[in-house]
Amino acid sequence: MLGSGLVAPELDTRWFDPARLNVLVGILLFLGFLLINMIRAKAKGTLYVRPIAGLSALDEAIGRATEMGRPVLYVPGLSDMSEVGTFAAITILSRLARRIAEIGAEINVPCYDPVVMTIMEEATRDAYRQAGRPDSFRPGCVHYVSAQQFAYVAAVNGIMLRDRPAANIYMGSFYAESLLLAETGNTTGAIQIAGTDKVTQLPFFICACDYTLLGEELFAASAYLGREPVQLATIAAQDWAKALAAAAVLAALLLSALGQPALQAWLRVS
Amino acid sequence: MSVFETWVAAFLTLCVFSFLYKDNPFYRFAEHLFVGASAGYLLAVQWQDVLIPNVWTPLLRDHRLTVLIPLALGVMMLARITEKTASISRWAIAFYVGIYSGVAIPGYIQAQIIAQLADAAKPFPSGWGALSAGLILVGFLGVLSYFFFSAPHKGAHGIAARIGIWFLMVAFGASFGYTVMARVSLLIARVQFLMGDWLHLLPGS
Amino acid sequence: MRRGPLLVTFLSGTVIAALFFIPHHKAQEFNSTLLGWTLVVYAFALALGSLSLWENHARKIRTRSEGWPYSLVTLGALLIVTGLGIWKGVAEGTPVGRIYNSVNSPLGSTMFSLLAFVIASAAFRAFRARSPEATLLLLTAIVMMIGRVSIGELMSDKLPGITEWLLDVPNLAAKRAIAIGVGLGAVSTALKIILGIERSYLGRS
Amino acid sequence: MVWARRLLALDRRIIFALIALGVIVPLLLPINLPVAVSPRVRAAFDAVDALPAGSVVLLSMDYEPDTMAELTPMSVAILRHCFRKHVKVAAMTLYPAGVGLGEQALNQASRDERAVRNTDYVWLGYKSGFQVVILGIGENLRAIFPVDGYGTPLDSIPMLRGVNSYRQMSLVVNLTASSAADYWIQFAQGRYHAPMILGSTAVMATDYYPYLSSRQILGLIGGMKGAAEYERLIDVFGNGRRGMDAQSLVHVIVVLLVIVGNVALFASRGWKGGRGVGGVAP
Repeated sequence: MLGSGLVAPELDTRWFDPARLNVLVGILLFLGFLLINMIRAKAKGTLYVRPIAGLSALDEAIGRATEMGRPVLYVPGLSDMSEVGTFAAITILSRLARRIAEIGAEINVPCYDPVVMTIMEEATRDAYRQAGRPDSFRPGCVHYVSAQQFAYVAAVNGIMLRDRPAANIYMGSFYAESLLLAETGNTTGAIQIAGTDKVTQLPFFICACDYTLLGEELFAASAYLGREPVQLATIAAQDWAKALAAAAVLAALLLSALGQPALQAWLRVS
Repeated sequence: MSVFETWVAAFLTLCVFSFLYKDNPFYRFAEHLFVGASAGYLLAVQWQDVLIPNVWTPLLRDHRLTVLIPLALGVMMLARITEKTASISRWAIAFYVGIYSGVAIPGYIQAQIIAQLADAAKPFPSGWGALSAGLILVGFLGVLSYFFFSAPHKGAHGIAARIGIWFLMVAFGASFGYTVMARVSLLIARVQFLMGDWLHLLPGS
Repeated sequence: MRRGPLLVTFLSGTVIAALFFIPHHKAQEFNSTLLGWTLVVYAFALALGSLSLWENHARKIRTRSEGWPYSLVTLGALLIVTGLGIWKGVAEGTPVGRIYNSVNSPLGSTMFSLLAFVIASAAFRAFRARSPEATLLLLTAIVMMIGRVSIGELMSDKLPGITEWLLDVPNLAAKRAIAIGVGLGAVSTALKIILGIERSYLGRS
Repeated sequence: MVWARRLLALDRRIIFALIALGVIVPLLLPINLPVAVSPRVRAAFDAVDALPAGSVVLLSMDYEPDTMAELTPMSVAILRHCFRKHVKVAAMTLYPAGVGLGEQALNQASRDERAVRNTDYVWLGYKSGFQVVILGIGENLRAIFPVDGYGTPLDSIPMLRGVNSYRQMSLVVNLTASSAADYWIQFAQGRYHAPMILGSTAVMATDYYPYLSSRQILGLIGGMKGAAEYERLIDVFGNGRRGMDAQSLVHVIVVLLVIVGNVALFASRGWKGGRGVGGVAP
């Protein structure tokens, strides 16, 4: 967690850090899983992925917004580009925006991070283009609010109370603001769907939203919505890795019980 | 804080609290003020803490030409101002996205996967501790199987996932209950500000 | 047109991921240089963002849409704070420092403290024993809430121990599994981006 | 069951009003509920209590206004304890917005215990850069803080005569809501072996239990509750205990609300029906 690089007494001249070998092996293993599953998926044409509660609700939410003639509010939270959850939020937005453009609903995306704003704007604009309705794209629908946490909350709460969106969709990285946003949204009667990889905020979304994508489901959802075999292959690769992780823990425990702590020692983080 | 500043802060505090009753012009004013003031503050901070020391000074005083690279990337970002040149910004975005994806890969594997596995693989303590450690292992495997997407929640996998859901529920209930205290502390601080610093109603204020 | 940016993402991503494994001081220097460049790109993006904020509120004023006078507040605050901050700095004691202490800081902490209220209303509405799982969630939350405060200690001296056990055992088990799942999801997403499988960030879904 | 339906749809504002009362009333009229002391806070108290009169403690108050409710009562309690024991305190902060808070805690504690600035305590003020400052104090305090927070050169402050690094300090106390704690533990304790106690927000506290068992920190004070426990140990009734009354009351209100909600639910349609919580299937 802490870099002690600044205070190193002498300059490091090594070209590889052996203590980080386990990380390298982890990456290579995962890359291998990914390639194998991509080949599998190409050969089969598809891969089974169990239904994820909340994803089907996205369509329902957009449909309702169109019927009611009210906008869909897409809240990426405090997502910035150093959080991978943000990439999932971008992908989900681009798929969602395309559906919204197709059925002629309106979308509003208030952003906390200016870089995320530029990327989300480009993704949304392109989604409208692909849906064949570039003229329906409303400039300013993806907009920057403030990169100060609670100023962002104040503004998004205001949007919810005054524009009365039919659906509030929260995707990405959320911190303490999660419950404030979701509770305000709850009072307006909007359908609320959330997804975050921030474990600490999950209980609050679960309590205040209609559907919540838990942790990893956020990433799975972004792949799932694509429905392309290559995307589904990544979900399968993650499953393989989870199975391996469980097996590694069990094996390490068993081995150290038998007096062989080597595997456990190898897992140690430097 | 001076008396004037205390009164300003107290007024704005009350504006925000008025939101609890319902949306009203005071809250709306505070909200708009907050957005403008914070966006302006952050912009000024970027100017003072990034653009001056990381671009301006090294370029003009130290003549370090490598600074031109990030400067060029930054200017490409600004190309989004008009739609005609907007596509130029893709180069800057591509660089930015690449850097953070690249940082994430080893970072997540180390901090979130291997560190957790290392902790999970620690030998069981003796006595009652072993029971808790066993329960942690069962819960860990259960929740992991809940997140298994390639197979439906049926049979043995279904049972494991069910156990996983129970653990998830307990964990969520515990974090929720645990957080209440921290949130109430925040409110206590604001009430102490209003009743103490502003109105001097509290003992010792 | 998008092939070039994709290559930039691939190169910057793989280079910075590789640097994680190279402790050589030159490599680490380069690592921080690359990260430093992203800071500059961010600063320009923030300027772009502030323009977006300006444009949005200016549009409201131009079209006299509902509540447009509030937009004047936002624009005024944005202009004043940005101007003063660039001119006089943002440190403690400067005009912007004082504005921060009497406007941004109380507004932020009061917004934050609203959580004490909404956490109560969320608990009232959501903690209903509609299913065995929901019952488990609400019981854990109740034990947790009571066990952390003095009144719980008065009721039973075992309660604080139970709350710590809930945090250290079932909560840890669930969080550990979620962390590993999230880590894997993050790594695969980042890999998809570097390998060019996922390109929605360049506007190509 | 009209009453039950009505209760289930209770206006949020009634809940808000109850919470507001739950905080305001105990602050004005303290109930003074007893506080049980945890071994972690007891250990922190013992570490300070064991210091001989005249020894010097470094107190770094690394927090900003958003977490002052939890950490200021801790600062005041520890300062008062030190002053009573005639232990001298060198106080500082690593946060620019912590300057006012640090001074406020010092003023309150010194007024309560009649401690004198520059004799019983010194306010070093703020310096930026966690790593640089914490490591710097290990080598040469005067290089990091040539003057105190009011511009007085350290050499002309009687209390600091002969004190220039952790070696001359008996204890380091860090009160923080951030990763500053990691730096203090890693550098002040790890590198310079300064004995250390830590005070943190309640949310952070559990992350630091491992450091207690490894004895890298001698004691741990977590959140407002920890501050209240410390106040009880030094037998004062400060903002920590006052806050804990409010905490207890609000927690009880929330639990009662949940119970009432469930009784109403049962009365209106029995325990059956409805779907699970959030997107998780029942």
